[in-house]
Amino acid sequence: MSILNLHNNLETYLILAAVLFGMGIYGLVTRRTLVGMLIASELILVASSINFMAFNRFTAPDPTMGQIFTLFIMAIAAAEAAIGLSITIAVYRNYKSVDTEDLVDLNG
Amino acid sequence: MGTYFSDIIRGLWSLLIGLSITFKEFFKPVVTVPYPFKTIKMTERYRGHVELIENDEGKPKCVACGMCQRACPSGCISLASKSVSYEVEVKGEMKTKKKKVLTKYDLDFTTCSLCGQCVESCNFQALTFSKEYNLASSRKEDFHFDLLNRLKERNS
Amino acid sequence: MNPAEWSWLPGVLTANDLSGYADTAVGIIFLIMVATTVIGGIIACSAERLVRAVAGLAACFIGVAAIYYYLNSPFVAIMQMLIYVGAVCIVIAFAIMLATPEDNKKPGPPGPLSGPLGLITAALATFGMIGLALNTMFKVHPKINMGAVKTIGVELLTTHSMVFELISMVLLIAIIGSLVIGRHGRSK
Amino acid sequence: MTMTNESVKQALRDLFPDPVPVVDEPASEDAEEKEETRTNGVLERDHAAYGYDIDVQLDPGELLAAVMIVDKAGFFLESITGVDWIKNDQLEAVYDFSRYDFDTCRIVIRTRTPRSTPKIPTISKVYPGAGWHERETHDFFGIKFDGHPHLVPLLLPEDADFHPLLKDFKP
Amino acid sequence: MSLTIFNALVAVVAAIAFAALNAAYLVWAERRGAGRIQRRPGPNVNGPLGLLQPPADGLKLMAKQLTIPGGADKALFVVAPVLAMVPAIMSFVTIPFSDTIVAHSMNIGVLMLFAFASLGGLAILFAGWGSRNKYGVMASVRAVSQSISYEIPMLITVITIVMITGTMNLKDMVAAQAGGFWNWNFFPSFSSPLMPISFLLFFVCTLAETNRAPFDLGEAESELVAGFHTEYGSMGFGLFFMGEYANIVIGTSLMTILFLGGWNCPFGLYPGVWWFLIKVYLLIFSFIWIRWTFPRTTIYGLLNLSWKILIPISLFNLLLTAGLLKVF
Amino acid sequence: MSGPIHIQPGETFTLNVGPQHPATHGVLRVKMEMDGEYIVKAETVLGYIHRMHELMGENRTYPQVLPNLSRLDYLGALGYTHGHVLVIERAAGIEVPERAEYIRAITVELNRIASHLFWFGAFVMDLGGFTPLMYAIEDREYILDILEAVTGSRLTYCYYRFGGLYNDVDDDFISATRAFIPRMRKQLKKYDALVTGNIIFRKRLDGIGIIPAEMCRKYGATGPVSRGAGIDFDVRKNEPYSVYSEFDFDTPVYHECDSLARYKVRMDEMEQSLRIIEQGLDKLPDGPIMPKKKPKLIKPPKGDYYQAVETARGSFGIRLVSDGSKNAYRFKLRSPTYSNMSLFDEACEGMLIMDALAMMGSLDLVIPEIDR
Repeated sequence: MSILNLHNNLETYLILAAVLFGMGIYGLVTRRTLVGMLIASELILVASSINFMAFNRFTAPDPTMGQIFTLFIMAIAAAEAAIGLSITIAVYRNYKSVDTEDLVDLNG
Repeated sequence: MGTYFSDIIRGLWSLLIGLSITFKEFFKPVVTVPYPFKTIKMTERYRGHVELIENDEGKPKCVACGMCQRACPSGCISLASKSVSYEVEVKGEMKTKKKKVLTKYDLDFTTCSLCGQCVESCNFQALTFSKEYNLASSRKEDFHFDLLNRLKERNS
Repeated sequence: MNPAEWSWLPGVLTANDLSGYADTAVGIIFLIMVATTVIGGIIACSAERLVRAVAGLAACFIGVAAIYYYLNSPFVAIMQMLIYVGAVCIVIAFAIMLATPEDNKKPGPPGPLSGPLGLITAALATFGMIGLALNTMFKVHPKINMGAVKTIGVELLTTHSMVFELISMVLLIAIIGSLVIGRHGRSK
Repeated sequence: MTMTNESVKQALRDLFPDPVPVVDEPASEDAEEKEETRTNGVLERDHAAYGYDIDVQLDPGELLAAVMIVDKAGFFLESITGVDWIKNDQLEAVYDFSRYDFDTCRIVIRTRTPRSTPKIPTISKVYPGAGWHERETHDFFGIKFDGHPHLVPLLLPEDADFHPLLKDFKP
Repeated sequence: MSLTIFNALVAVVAAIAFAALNAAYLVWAERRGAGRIQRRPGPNVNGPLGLLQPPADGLKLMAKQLTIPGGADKALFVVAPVLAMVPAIMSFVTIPFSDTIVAHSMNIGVLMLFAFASLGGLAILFAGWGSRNKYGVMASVRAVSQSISYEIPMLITVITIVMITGTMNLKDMVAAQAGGFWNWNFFPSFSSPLMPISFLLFFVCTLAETNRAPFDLGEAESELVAGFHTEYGSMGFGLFFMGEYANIVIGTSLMTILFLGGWNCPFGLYPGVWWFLIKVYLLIFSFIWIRWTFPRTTIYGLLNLSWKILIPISLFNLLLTAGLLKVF
Repeated sequence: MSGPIHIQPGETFTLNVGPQHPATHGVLRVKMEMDGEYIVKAETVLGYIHRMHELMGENRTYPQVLPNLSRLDYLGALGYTHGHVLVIERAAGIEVPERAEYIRAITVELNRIASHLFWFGAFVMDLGGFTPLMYAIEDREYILDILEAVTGSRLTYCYYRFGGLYNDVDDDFISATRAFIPRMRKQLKKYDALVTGNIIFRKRLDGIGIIPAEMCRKYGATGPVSRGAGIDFDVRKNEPYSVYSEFDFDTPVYHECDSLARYKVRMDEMEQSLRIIEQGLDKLPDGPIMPKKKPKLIKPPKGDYYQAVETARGSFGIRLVSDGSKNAYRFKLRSPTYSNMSLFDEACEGMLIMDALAMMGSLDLVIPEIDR
């Protein structure tokens, strides 16, 4: 298979999604700030969207399920970003830090 | 609610008035003078830097009394003179008299504030203002005027 | 412009020749976009400065939008740009500006999962998924979905209307909630 | 002179316990090496000749009391400046006050302090606008205004250690 | 699919040329126009009517050294101007200048324009933050909050138009307004009686989105020096500048397509690209005219305008049009 | 929108406005402690073009100081030179011929209009509108042309002499000034429509930048700043000098204390200045422009003299302490903008930076005059 024809191949997209997912996981475990973790979780969401889109394109072309799912994920991601960031700002106001280590008194 | 809409409409109307004014100005002729290509003549009383005035013989009227030098607030005038003896006929007999002759009249235009105190203080009407205004240079030395030289150049 | 009209181009290029070149170009652009995505992702998850991470995230999202385009759904691609790049990235960047102290203090001791352990976790997840992807036999359908906007709209408002409404509720609640949380502690 | 001005004048007069006749005339021609000294007190001046109406000279200690009287009467602070009386070895601080309304009255309050240790209480608590004027006077004369919150050079460079309006200042 | 992408590539080259030329000569037009409004000639020394001024300025900008301030985030600092310029040029790809002159007619062309426009905000944000200048940061936060809040009424207005014309394809939108000027979306019809107001609203939003006076808070020179491009010189500044003017052309083109019948003649005769360009340049003239007439608004006045006036009116218009479309 | 705000420590940053900043019209620097766009604390730093005019006044003879005064305020120079000649005439007891006084009043008022016009343009430019500046400059050029034909210079005039004037005005001056008055009235109407009525302009100034009357008093603010705060104070009326008692004119006063009030005061003042010029031209007597007997060397008797004049920016005062020699013993310049500017630090607390800079514009700053 030609390298230039990769875009017609399902596995390409799945691998790409897996790589993005891995980056998301890596970011999520290593980041120590709320914003950094949020960025990482956006990566995970994008990875899952790619999977949806790829399967929609290659294995289930007729229904638009995959695309609609992706759209829903986008909406959720936007809502998550808005809420997450307002929480970040509120936390920053109260603790003067967005480092998760400094937020220990949030422990139940 | 009523003020809400009337405010919007009144605001828009004020903006339209402004637009109409600038639109009218758009078609009026320009008022500027394209400076390096066209220059304006200075008025009669324009005060540029000072110049010496010549007498009938083409010599400066200045008698080197130094009043201008003393009157100048910024000390930008420096002049030098030498004594010259000459003979005049007084009541039929020749007498030798001494007279100061101007040998140097330097104007340091970099510090001149164009106040005109020198011209005013001159009791012999030997100084006047030039009408030059587009003096520009990137070197300081260009503004150290030798007024005697300038007078000579004017006469020649 | 119709590709057939392009024959006036210099040389003897015909539409068919062009088509060959075009395929190459398309493949190259795809690779560039994948590279953008991956590099953007790497920056996003590992950059020291958070602003750079957002820049990386934006690059990653632009690449993903292009990939959606290659997956025959320009609508989702555009939405990706509009929502992720135009809204989410900007909001995150805003948050960084508002909630990052000027003098970034040194981070404390790294957590238990950072460093090599985090890398291993991420690698396990990645390779597991890649393995799954390569070892599963997917039934690739020959038909290609053209991703018509109309069908998406119809589906959204018929089959998935309930979810659609729920999502809009979620968005509304998110807006109100973030307003409430964000305004708290501010007297103006 | 209207009522307010009269009352201000009276209040200012009351600052001085035993009213002695104020001598303003030059003592004599032979007092060349020393400027004429004026005793403390309130003096009325001809506005047309001098440009101000009431001329008060007092000790630095009474300054705040006088300024408060002036403040209560609704005067605004026009300027603060200094004069270097080098022959008397004294520095004088001059405060100009004026009124906004149409009954013109300008009050000049002067106070003198020794040249070697120039110290005058600040009036920036009463007139916050005096802050800048006092800083400027400190720049030019080196008068220390006691209690000024921020007595750093205003017009001179921040590291200036000279006072250009002192008569013995050599540039 | 392959050919469409190749087409797009060629179109991008044409778009860059068009955008650069427009940017250069719009600056000239701006300066000449400002000069006339202010009773002075404007640039008139270089070439006839000063027409060689833009190339001279361009040469000057290119010849200058690009300085990166110390402490700046170099990567962001360099990327930002490119990010400002590229989406502006990409947007040209989907704009139909006439029936035939369109690089890539997408059936979701309007959305694509907005997607690219939203990238501009990111560029401003990175420029302000990356140059590590307090004025820059303040300006970029202003500019982005402004562009976010003005995208909302703009999109709502576009949705109104999409409902009326029933398509998101820019070409089809123009086709729906074929015929005389009475068919244009600008003029009220039974189903959309508030269209002139919508146009005004869209006009204001375009002014704000392109950061033009009186909404040029991102580069409010009297308080924020030069705003987000304070630290940029040389071609960094040049790219921002070109991006700004390219955005103006796109904004006015969109206005022409959505409201003023695109390439249609007002009287239904000889439709063609010239009508499109005439309308676009008339709108650009009005931009210039407005810029040199009004003082700048404040940031809260600007946001109030969007949230208290433009969004309610546009929402009302949307609902009204939706209802009337159902009736008629 | 301005008002007390709740600020948490550590959230502020320092912003240096100036010394080279477009809004400060020169080299003024304001160190601002900012919370976002709100100003928490401001500190003005002066002295970037301090030239020690007061020392120059002490070590030069009285006529030699003449050109210095016009360097204080390059926009309204005649008002300052007027104050200077008045204080020395008062000290030395020089009589001034009436014609000279009338010409002084006319030229000072012309200069005041020129200064206000430039302020008007620069102020609108501070708010982001560039075009009114150009219109204002066009009108100002008329005035400068008129004044140049009489005084010989365009900005830094050295026209007044102790006891009179440098030279007499001619018919050209009178006819040009007469022609200027109706033209200026027409232009003022245009500015009113273009700027004053503009909704954006009003929204930016109405209720913004409040400087209450009490603050004016405590800081000694004068001129349009205090008149915009409802204080009816004008030196020309308060302690009439020169021939101002002969003229019939009003002092515009507005009680809103905001930037718009200060703007309106200045715009109305231009109209009043036109009235003064009109009356001055009508009443202009014939006669000499210099007194018949004038001491050759000016040596005011010992004493402490004060003279205040109303310049375009407020009350300008000169304190002259004379020791009887040909130099002044102490030459204090009380510049109006210095006092007006000193209240800025307090007034701008809690304001948005945009509004604060608009307020700064409405104070009509000329930095050389503050720094002296």
